[in-house]
Amino acid sequence: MAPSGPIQVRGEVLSVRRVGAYFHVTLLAQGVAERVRPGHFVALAVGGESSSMLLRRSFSIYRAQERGVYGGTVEIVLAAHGPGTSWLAGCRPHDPVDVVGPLGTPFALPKDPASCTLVGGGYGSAPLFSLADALRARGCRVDVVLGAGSEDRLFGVLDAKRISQSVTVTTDDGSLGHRGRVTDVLPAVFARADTDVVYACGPMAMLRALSEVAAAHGVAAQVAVEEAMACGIGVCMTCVLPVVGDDGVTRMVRSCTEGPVFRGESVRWADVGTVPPDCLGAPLPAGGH
Amino acid sequence: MAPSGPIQVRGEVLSVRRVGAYFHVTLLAQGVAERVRPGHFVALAVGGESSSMLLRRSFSIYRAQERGVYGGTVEIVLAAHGPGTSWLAGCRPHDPVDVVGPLGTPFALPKDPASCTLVGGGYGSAPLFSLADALRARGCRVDVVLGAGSEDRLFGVLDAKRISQSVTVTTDDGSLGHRGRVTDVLPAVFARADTDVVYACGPMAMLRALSEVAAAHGVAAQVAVEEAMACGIGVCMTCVLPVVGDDGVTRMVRSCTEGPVFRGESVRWADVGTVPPDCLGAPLPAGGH
Amino acid sequence: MVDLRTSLGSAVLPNPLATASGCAANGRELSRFFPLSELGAVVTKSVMLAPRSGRATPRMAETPSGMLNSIGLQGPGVDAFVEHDLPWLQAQGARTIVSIAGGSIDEYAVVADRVNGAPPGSVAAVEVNISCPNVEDRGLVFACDPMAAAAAVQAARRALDPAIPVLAKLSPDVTDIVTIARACVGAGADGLTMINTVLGMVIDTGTLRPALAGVTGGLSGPAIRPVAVRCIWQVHAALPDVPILGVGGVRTGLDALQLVLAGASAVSVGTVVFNDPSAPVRVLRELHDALEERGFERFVDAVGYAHRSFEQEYA
Amino acid sequence: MVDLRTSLGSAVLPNPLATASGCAANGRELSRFFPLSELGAVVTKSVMLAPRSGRATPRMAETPSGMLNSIGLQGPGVDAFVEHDLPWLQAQGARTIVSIAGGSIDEYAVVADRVNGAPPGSVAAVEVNISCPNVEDRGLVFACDPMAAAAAVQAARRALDPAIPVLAKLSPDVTDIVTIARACVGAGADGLTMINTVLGMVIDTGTLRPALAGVTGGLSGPAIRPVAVRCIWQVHAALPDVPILGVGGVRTGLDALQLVLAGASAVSVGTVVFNDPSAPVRVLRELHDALEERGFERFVDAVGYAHRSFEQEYA
Ligand SMILES: Cc1cc2nc3c(=O)[nH]c(=O)nc-3n(C[C@H](O)[C@H](O)[C@H](O)COP(=O)(O)OP(=O)(O)OC[C@H]3O[C@@H](n4cnc5c(N)ncnc54)[C@H](O)[C@@H]3O)c2cc1C
Ligand SMILES: Cc1cc2nc3c(=O)[nH]c(=O)nc-3n(C[C@H](O)[C@H](O)[C@H](O)COP(=O)(O)OP(=O)(O)OC[C@H]3O[C@@H](n4cnc5c(N)ncnc54)[C@H](O)[C@@H]3O)c2cc1C
Ligand SMILES: Cc1cc2nc3c(=O)[nH]c(=O)nc-3n(C[C@H](O)[C@H](O)[C@H](O)COP(=O)(O)O)c2cc1C
Ligand SMILES: Cc1cc2nc3c(=O)[nH]c(=O)nc-3n(C[C@H](O)[C@H](O)[C@H](O)COP(=O)(O)O)c2cc1C
Ligand code: FES
Ligand code: FES
Repeated sequence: MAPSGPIQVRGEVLSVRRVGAYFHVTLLAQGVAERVRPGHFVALAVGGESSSMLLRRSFSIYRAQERGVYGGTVEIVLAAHGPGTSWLAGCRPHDPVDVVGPLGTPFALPKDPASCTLVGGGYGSAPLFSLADALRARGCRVDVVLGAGSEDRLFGVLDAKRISQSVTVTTDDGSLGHRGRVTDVLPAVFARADTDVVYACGPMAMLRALSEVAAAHGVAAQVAVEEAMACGIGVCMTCVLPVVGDDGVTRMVRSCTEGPVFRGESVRWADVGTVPPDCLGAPLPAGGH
Repeated sequence: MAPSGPIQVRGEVLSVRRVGAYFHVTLLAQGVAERVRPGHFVALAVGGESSSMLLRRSFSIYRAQERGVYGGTVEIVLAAHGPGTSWLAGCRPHDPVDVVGPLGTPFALPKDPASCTLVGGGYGSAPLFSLADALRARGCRVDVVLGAGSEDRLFGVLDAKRISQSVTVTTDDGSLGHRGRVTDVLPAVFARADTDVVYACGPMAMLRALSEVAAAHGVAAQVAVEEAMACGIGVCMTCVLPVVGDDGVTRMVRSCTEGPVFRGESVRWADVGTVPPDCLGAPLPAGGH
Repeated sequence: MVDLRTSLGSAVLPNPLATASGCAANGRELSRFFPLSELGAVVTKSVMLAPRSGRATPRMAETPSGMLNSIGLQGPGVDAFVEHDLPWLQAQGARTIVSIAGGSIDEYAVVADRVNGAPPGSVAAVEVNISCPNVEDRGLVFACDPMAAAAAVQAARRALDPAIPVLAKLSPDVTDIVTIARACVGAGADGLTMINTVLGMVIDTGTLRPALAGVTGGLSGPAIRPVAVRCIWQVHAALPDVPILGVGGVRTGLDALQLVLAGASAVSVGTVVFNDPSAPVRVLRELHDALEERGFERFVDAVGYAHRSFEQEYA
Repeated sequence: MVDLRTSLGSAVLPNPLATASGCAANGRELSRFFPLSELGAVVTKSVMLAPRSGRATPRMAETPSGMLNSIGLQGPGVDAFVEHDLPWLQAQGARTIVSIAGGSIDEYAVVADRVNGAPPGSVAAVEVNISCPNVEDRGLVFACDPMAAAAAVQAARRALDPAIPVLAKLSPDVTDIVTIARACVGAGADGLTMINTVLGMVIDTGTLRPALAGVTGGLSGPAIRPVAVRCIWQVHAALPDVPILGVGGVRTGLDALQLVLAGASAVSVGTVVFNDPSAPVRVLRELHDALEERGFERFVDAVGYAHRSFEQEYA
């Protein structure tokens, strides 16, 4: 059996390549790759030794290779958005980067061959390629839908063509593919592919809308959420969202450990950012004791 | 007249070269070089944009060139000692470094040709080479004494030979030159060179001992001190030491602005690190009001 | 080899390194990075009587060399904790310092009583987190008033077997921490943990609103280390015989050494675990080496050492 | 172009950016980096009655995203200040906020009186630094007690022309800053400056002794920014009509904006000047642009704005 659970290693940047609006970063991280399953993420320390940024940044794993020329590597796709991601984007080959991973609960794979639709929003497509490989290895049909604000924020359109039955692209501004949202095209894809399961990664608003469409079409949904995380390893309780358990009880659940992948219908999307009053241990209404 | 006073510029590292135990760093810093006089220093921001190190690090200016191939450059010699200096030593060509300088009060030059002995302890020799040039341009005789713990901590022995009548070297461990301290050899040099003024830069203990030897031999002393500095520009009052003014009154004086160069006999060496009770504005003895 | 043994009241620990409450959950997640038995102690997340959902998100914001958090003491409740977590920790060979919290004096008493019912040997000490709002007194924080602080500590102390040391965890957000420390010791605390987070706030310049759903939050991390050192220094100077578990901004062995020299008999690593999950064992190693380089043969000789050299010089 | 004008009581300023007391000396050194007239105000180093040598060195220690200082109010005394510094500042076109300090209520009164004797128009406002030990009351810091704080503010207020606004500068090292703020306003303060440094300490792990000669010192810089935002937020919520000069850890325009959104009518840049001597003008530029991007036409509309959106949502 492959080793499992996260490890912490002093990794090294092998390359940083611009891809559209993103950066494709390859890291040497001995021992991590053999533990990775699709949907896992890594948490990277940022800013170097004298950094004022204490918290790690989390990234979906795009690709993990047990041994390339250099040993085990992990690849991520990042949007340079704030100071931590900008620092990573500015790294040069051989710069050290501390890596913790793989983290989180990966995508659940169907036991039997099934028709799977994979939906990525922006850099959210990153984890879908290794997922597609795993699904195809199980004899699943794979269709891909990629959406983004504009063409430069799509990642992996060509790659996706290689690994899937069909690729559908949407952009908010119409710069590539259908002008609009992924949820506009999903019903047609579901119908065409006779989808059993939809797998998705992307912004929360997309996951919410997608979960609703999936439920309406009787399609199971596996969604990888993105909540602000202080630790990434399950010890701080910052990354919670309200999730309904198999027992019907809503709990504030850690997205770094129980997630980032959840069943779409288990997340109480409308209540994300709140503690629903019927949540286990919710504060009593004012006036109560 | 040359422009004077400090400026702040976004500089750039041109090169970092190991020299014995030190690093010789050349910085592109437009507009600084033309303002530099021997004994000035620069204050460099360290750690990059997300640095947790807020305070600048100060370095004597080893060499300043108004235009090299790249424009105005400033060179320093640094010992990688803590996190800030280690960060600088690890810089690579083209890395940006914010430079403030030139700062401080430079060495006072004799009006008439005089016999000058220049004494450097460790990297404290750095500012002496441009000083020697300025003195020789005024027809002064220059003798050099360099001391350090060990040979690798001497800086510029060969350079010194080119610019001086004589070079005397001391090391604590005897790995080069006389085994011992610079003050062991100073009386002989003073006698041989008939020294009028001694110029010195190095550790406080050396400057103190040297000031005593100079006073005993009737030699004027100009010493560049090194006190911990938070701002380097004269606004914070952290870098003070007790100095006797021309009026005979002791004041806590800023070494970044009134210094780093002081007359050796004006510094109350034994009282550095204290506020002497006869200092202007010293706290009243307990029980007073 | 430095002898690293230390003690917090009657709790004897093989070494002075511990986790910090709320920064290590109840140990399971960190045990994937190092064996919990290697630490002097594991301090668990503050537990209350009933299960709690905690606050709404966002619960955190990064700040320069620190972070702000407002978790709201999410947890399973003391019964589930005693049933599931304590035995598991004991099986790992960890020494567990159980952090308890309450919204009323009564809740402190009841939670302590439930902890007291845990299997013998599974509780090395109890830490009383008094940085909680008192629902019976207009939400005033226990730790901010000597009487309220003492009452909470006393309630816990009385409910617990005298063999289990009680540590009162103090808040730095007070005008005079020594007064609070004295009140807690007077109420039966065998030791003190210092410091809890510093009350802070971040405003999100995108939404133009407070960054945390809870509006204010607790500032932690290296940014507050000088505050922790100062509090430990002040209290150790006033109460030199009261053992202190130091916490606040420890990132390296030298940081831990600062807290120890100020007067801490043991040191917790909190927020820095988020940066470096193996920090507690790394800091322990670094602290060991730093003590050895400085010629200390026993860890306990370094506790409060900065006071000694200070008194010698100035007395 | 955003209209940047603001006011602190009757002091009208062309823009909200100021230096912080003790982080800009009396202006001369910074004027080599930018014209002082470009700032809303220059806040001078706290001045006392007589010349003062300040404390022994070391006076500073670097800390994560901050520093500790213990200068001991070194300065020339108020007479030399009024004679040499104020006219020079006026000649530069600077608006000067004079920070005064005292070791007794009487000293506050006398220093304020001497400042009151300065040439008309040379003093835009007086900031009363009450983070000083009261030699007449066992060295207790004025800012830590509402009565003492009020007495110091009142002494200064009475000595000064009513046309000169008085700002009381508060310490965050108190259990309840709103109580102190109310006391100062009750004593005649026209506005409040928040915050002074946070009491901290660093131990030198080389010498095994306190790093500062003064043992404890004041923590400043970005590390404490969340504490400043919190204090401003709390006081502005309680006293929405009292203008606040915000200070604490401002490094960028967005940092300044946080303080403004929390309730500050003007913002001082302190420690960050040591990192970047031109920070005050840079932060002003960045703040202007940040306001513009967010659609504010007037700076004053952003003051306390985070309370507004907060009340709307939750009320
Ligand atoms: C499970 C997971 C997978 C992710 N995968 C990717 C990916 O493949 N590619 C990619 O570009 N980004 C990904 N992100 C988002 C990425 O972690 C954030 O963009 C990044 O942390 C922002 O850091 P910053 O310094 O640029 O921004 P800042 O705003 O300065 O960050 C400040 C703090 O907030 C946290 N934070 C801010 N935004 C986010 C966010 N969107 N999600 C989580 N934490 C946040 C940061 O971790 C940090 O602690 C993922 C996030 C999670 C939780
Ligand atoms: C006028 C002047 C000229 C100097 N010239 C040189 C030079 O030419 N080459 C060289 O290698 N070094 C020189 N130094 C010393 C150099 O500034 C310090 O070694 C450096 O600041 C230490 O930074 P750090 O991050 O390595 O150490 P840390 O110990 O981490 O520094 C922490 C803080 O203390 C201050 N500090 C620590 N040691 C010193 C010190 N010795 N002097 C001043 N501040 C200190 C730092 O500036 C910083 O604020 C000079 C110092 C001064 C004041
Ligand atoms: C996310 C988080 C949660 C915390 N939860 C608790 C808690 O439940 N009980 C408690 O006493 N302290 C809690 N603390 C405070 C820490 O135990 C510690 O006192 C504080 O963070 C300072 O230490 P540090 O700087 O090493 O983190 C928490 C801190 C953080 C960052
Ligand atoms: C070196 C130094 C000296 C200071 N001197 C004074 C002073 O004389 N009077 C005063 O009211 N505040 C003084 N302060 C406090 C600052 O004015 C400011 O309130 C505090 O540093 C927080 O702001 P900052 O984080 O921007 O520095 C001083 C701060 C520093 C760092
Ligand atoms: S990020 Fe810390 S528990 Fe999930
Ligand atoms: S270093 Fe700030 S005044 Fe000298």
